Amino acid sequence: MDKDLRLGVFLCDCGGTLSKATDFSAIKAKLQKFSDVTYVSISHDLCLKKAQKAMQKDIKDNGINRVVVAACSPELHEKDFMNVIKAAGVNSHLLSMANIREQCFWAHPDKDKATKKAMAQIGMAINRARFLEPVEQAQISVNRDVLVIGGGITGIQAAIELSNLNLKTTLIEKEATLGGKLNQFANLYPVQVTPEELLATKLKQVAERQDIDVLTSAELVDVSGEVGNFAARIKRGNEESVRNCGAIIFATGYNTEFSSQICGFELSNNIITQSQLEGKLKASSEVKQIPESVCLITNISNEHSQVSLLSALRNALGIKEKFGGEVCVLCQNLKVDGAGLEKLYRDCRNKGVLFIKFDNSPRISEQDGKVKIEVEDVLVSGEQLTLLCNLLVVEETSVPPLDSQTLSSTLSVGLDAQGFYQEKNIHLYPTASNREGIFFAGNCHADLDLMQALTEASNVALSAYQLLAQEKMTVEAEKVMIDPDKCRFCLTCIRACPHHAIREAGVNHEKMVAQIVDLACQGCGICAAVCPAKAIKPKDWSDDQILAEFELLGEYV
Amino acid sequence: MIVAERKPLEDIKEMIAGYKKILLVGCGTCVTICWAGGEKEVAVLSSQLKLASKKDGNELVILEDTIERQCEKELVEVLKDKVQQVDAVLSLACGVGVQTIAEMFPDTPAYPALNTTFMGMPEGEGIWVETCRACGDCFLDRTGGVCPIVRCAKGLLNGPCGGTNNGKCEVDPEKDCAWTLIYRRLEQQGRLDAMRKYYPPRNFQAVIRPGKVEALQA
Amino acid sequence: MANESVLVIGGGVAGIASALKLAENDFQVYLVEREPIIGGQAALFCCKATEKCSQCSVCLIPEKMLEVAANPQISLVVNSEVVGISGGIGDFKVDLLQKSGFVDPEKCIACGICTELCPCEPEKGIYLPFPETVPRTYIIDKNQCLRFKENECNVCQDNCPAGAIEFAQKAKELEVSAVIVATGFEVFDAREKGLLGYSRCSNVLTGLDLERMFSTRDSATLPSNGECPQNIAFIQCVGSRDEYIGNGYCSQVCCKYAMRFAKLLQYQNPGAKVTIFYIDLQTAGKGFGEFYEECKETIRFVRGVPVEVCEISPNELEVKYEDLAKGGIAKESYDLVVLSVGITPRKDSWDLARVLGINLGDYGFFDAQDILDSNRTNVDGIFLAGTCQAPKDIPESIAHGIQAASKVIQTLTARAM
Amino acid sequence: MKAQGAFLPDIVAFCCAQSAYQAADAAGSMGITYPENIRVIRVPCAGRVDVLHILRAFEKGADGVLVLGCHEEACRHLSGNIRAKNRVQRVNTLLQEVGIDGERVEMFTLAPNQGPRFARIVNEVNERIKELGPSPVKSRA
Repeated sequence: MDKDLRLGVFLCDCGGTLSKATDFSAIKAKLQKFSDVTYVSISHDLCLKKAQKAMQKDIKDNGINRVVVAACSPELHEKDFMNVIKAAGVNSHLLSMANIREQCFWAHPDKDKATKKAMAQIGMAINRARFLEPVEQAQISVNRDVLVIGGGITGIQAAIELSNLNLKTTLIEKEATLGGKLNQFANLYPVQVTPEELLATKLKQVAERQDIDVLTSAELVDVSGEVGNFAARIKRGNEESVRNCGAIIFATGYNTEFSSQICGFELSNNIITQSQLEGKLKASSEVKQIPESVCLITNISNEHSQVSLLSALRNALGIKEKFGGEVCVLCQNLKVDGAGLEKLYRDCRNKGVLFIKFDNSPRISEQDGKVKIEVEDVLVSGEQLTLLCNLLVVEETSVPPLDSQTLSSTLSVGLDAQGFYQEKNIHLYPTASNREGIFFAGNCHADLDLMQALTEASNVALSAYQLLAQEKMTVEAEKVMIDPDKCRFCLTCIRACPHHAIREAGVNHEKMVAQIVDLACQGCGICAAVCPAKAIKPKDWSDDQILAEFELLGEYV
Repeated sequence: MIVAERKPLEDIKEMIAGYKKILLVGCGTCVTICWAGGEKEVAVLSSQLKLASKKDGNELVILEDTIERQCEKELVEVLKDKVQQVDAVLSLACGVGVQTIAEMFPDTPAYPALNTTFMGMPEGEGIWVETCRACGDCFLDRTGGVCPIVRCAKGLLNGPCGGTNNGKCEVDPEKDCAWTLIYRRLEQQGRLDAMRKYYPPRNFQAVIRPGKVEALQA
Repeated sequence: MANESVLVIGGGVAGIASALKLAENDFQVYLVEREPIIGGQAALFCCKATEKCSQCSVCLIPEKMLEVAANPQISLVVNSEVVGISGGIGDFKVDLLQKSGFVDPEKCIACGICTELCPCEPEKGIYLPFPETVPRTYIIDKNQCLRFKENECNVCQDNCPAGAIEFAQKAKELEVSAVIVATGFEVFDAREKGLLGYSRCSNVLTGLDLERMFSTRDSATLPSNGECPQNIAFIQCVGSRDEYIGNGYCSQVCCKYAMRFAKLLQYQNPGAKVTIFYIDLQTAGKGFGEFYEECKETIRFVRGVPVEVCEISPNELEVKYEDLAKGGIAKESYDLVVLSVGITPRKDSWDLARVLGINLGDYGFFDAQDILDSNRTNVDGIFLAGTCQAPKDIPESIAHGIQAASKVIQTLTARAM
Repeated sequence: MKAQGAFLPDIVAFCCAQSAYQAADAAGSMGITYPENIRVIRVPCAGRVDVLHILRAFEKGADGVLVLGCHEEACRHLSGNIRAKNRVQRVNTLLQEVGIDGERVEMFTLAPNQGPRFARIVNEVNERIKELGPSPVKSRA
């Protein structure tokens, strides 16, 4: 605790309304009895500029070094008041607030009870204020280059958008050419542009940009460093090189796989996968015998994949257009909750594609060079249908790219149950990894259609830009502190930190201790609560502050 | 690392019954790391004892300290002043720590607040498993770095029993069969021959207790 | 480039996402909202968590609203509409009309004295519409306020300690470099599907009614008798995937919210039976497949959408549907029927389209030039964000809003070079 | 000064600033009332709440302690709410050892927009603690 505490308490009666429930001058009189409370004022509108100006003057005139504001919820104006006291020359973290509006006078209509509670709340805030500590800001230089891993459409788009934002990008692709799945797809319905056209346009843009550096046949080996200053080791053939970058975007896409085990039948000349079909559609002139009837089946191995249903719709329409003949799609549920998908489905219907829905997986067998499909059509009272077709196209499941396992362990980014990259939290941070500065875009972490993947490319580009827009990042230095003398280097905090914001560091090359990475730290305080040596102190939420708050427990109730 | 566990509060209360003022001493090494006796656990126990004494209506004064290592006399010496003020010392360290304190301050009773359980390594957050029994005759060269004395439920030295089940132990199906691990490791290293050699049962009684190590030079 | 300003029209979730991203990247943002407060439709929705978060993302909105309020780069222009625009990218001049009768958020301290003194009874003419409003300001309800009933009343204006209440209509002009349109959607009016009984049978509710019920009371009750519903039917695709009424698209939100509600109802009342009538279940999306699998354990899913709902007694509804399994028409009775209403374009989109000179596309949503660049309109410098372009759920609206901000920043950066 | 007769428990509620604290604000803004004898302590994440904080609250005379965090899988800091739940579980055991009813400490999850739920939780807990009576370690001054 600071010896020369000079507390200033600023009460706000919210336009005089709170004064109706209690006598603010009585509260003021009580507060003035505390020896370290230097100054108490009553305001009616502390949230407005004028009152804040007066507050600044009071702080300066009275040499106040800890500020207590008893007003509305800190969720509303805490940041405001932090700026106000900062402008008055007090570190912005030396502020403690008592929520006497939302959590007191507004919630408790009984005036006496509310007054007692308000007094207790102000007491708590004063107690806490005595233990406040300043947090200084620091500037950290960052490398403004971005590394994009994966040269599929998502990676390409991210690189182009980064370049639009004036960030230099290295785009690495493990194959010899860019394009990824675009090289395999026969069409991009519901998008009318062909994959070849789209790729050509994008590649032209990439080629024109000076600030996009493309490395094909290259793989990421390892990454060291932290957000703002990563060093990535990249292998090309037998050569290894290091690229420094401030952010990394994973857009490694997905692979597809047919699992005869799950589906219960094998592939043959007449039973092919969606990707095999795409090959045939792409080189339709080489197809010698045009199948008269084709069935496409989906939802047998994965009921919830949008990509697999979308391929069935795309290719059904593709077959109709290229070969004609009878085309039938079998599925459980039509997944049409995406841009243009309902329309694509209707186009299929209009072109004569038949749809059959099932609840129980159809039985598939081969008979006289044809494929026999026995299915209960749920739309016609579960009637047993037997279909014979020349060609059956079966769905494939999306599987993670081969290197995700190794990359995830070398970079310590998480994987989900299927082995795709795991976002930090799907709805809170949909494209962030569990490491600050590393992002995921596209199908390497979720089942997305082309439009969604492009949206993500755009979003991650902006995230990277926001991080690296300035050459120096401003951070709150040591807002969480680890006492190197107390740290036992037990690794508990390093393992527990949800943001990978604690690293190993040597103090004077002698003792290894844990150290907070200010750039990645989100100030949650989990580390402080798990530390068995009580070596960690979040300056805004220290044990002393928290314990001080219930020091007065019971006294005012 | 030495792994320990807190004793039940009931046992601890019984030990210190009747004392008016006690000192809780944590140890900054192994037991801090295994969450049993660091500064935090000292505070937790202290809080529990205070609550208990308030509840029972007796006045117990508690001093707290956590030192670098309790197994060194020189490092324990810093407690001198505090020990003189109290009726008893409650040590949150391994058995070695308790004994060092007892020896350094023979006038004041020292009590263990922990049960020293084993030597082991962390398996996950907050989970430690026994990996070494300090038998005094290390066998790991022959078993690919997996100790069958500890990690095999039956301590077998010459291959698995008949109860190995898909790599799991018949005694506890949650645990890996040590001999399956040994086989896999040796196979990986191309040293399966090591398994051909027979080792007679070991006579643990022959190990001289208490053990003593005298290193020839510093 | 810094200090360039951007106009965001619409303070719903997409507009907020755009505004925040632009402001965080040093742009000056004018966030124009026609209502007195921002947040849009989703701000009135409820949390659908059971023990576990069901990831409906509604809780992201209050938080983002507070961020908007705290961000000095964002100027909120509420109670206002865009009535004219001239110029082009880089220097648009936008005419705004601030509607009469409003509380100036810059001055209001949200003390509540106006509500207290307002002579209107029982419903006050000025109040805080719901907690956590941004801006934190009271609104004047024109249906109640005496001033709007040709009476002379100045009680609130005279007594406001901050002098925040104004009754004059004001015109305002802004100069901005780019515009993002994020005007959102309208919930489908279930009365258009008259046979389903909405507004006719008291225990037929829409998904939106359920949202309101849970957000104000944390539980659902039957309107007819205030009791806890025991047997509930959800009817999917009400106003979606329906060419007959002109909505030939999937609203993309209803399957998910219906299942979340179903789980929530059963969490609060484990005995409740829930049936979901559907055409196709939209279960794509990370983690949602697993959620559906959990739902299947306790919720009955029936393929086929009912055609008629009748009230056979005050607390009993009869649902008629085509029984696909057995053939023929089946009748079942329920005590609560929830219509999973979807997203429709705003009826006044046409007006804004005319003012801004942007195109309307299929079904009346604003038209993106290119399906692969769904933010760009036919007017250079005017971008789209969120459900005004096509149906989207909350996470997608946020992502689309951020994408629009990204496109604006990219476009303006390129111009600055 | 204590009111004569009726027992008003002292309840400390650690509220996550991302959810519960905002829910408490929402309850107030909606004019939903709840027992005033609750002391809300704002924490950055339920995961900040230490076993020791809860124990100390009982030492200082709390009759009950609430830890209020985000719903499972909605924690900004991923595991904060789960950790808090485990810690509450541990304190429960530690209190039982001392002979204090473990039910005096409880964890609930809620979202920032659940004002009514906040009030309901506080009401329920208040009633339960009232039934349990004053904490046995409370100094009876």
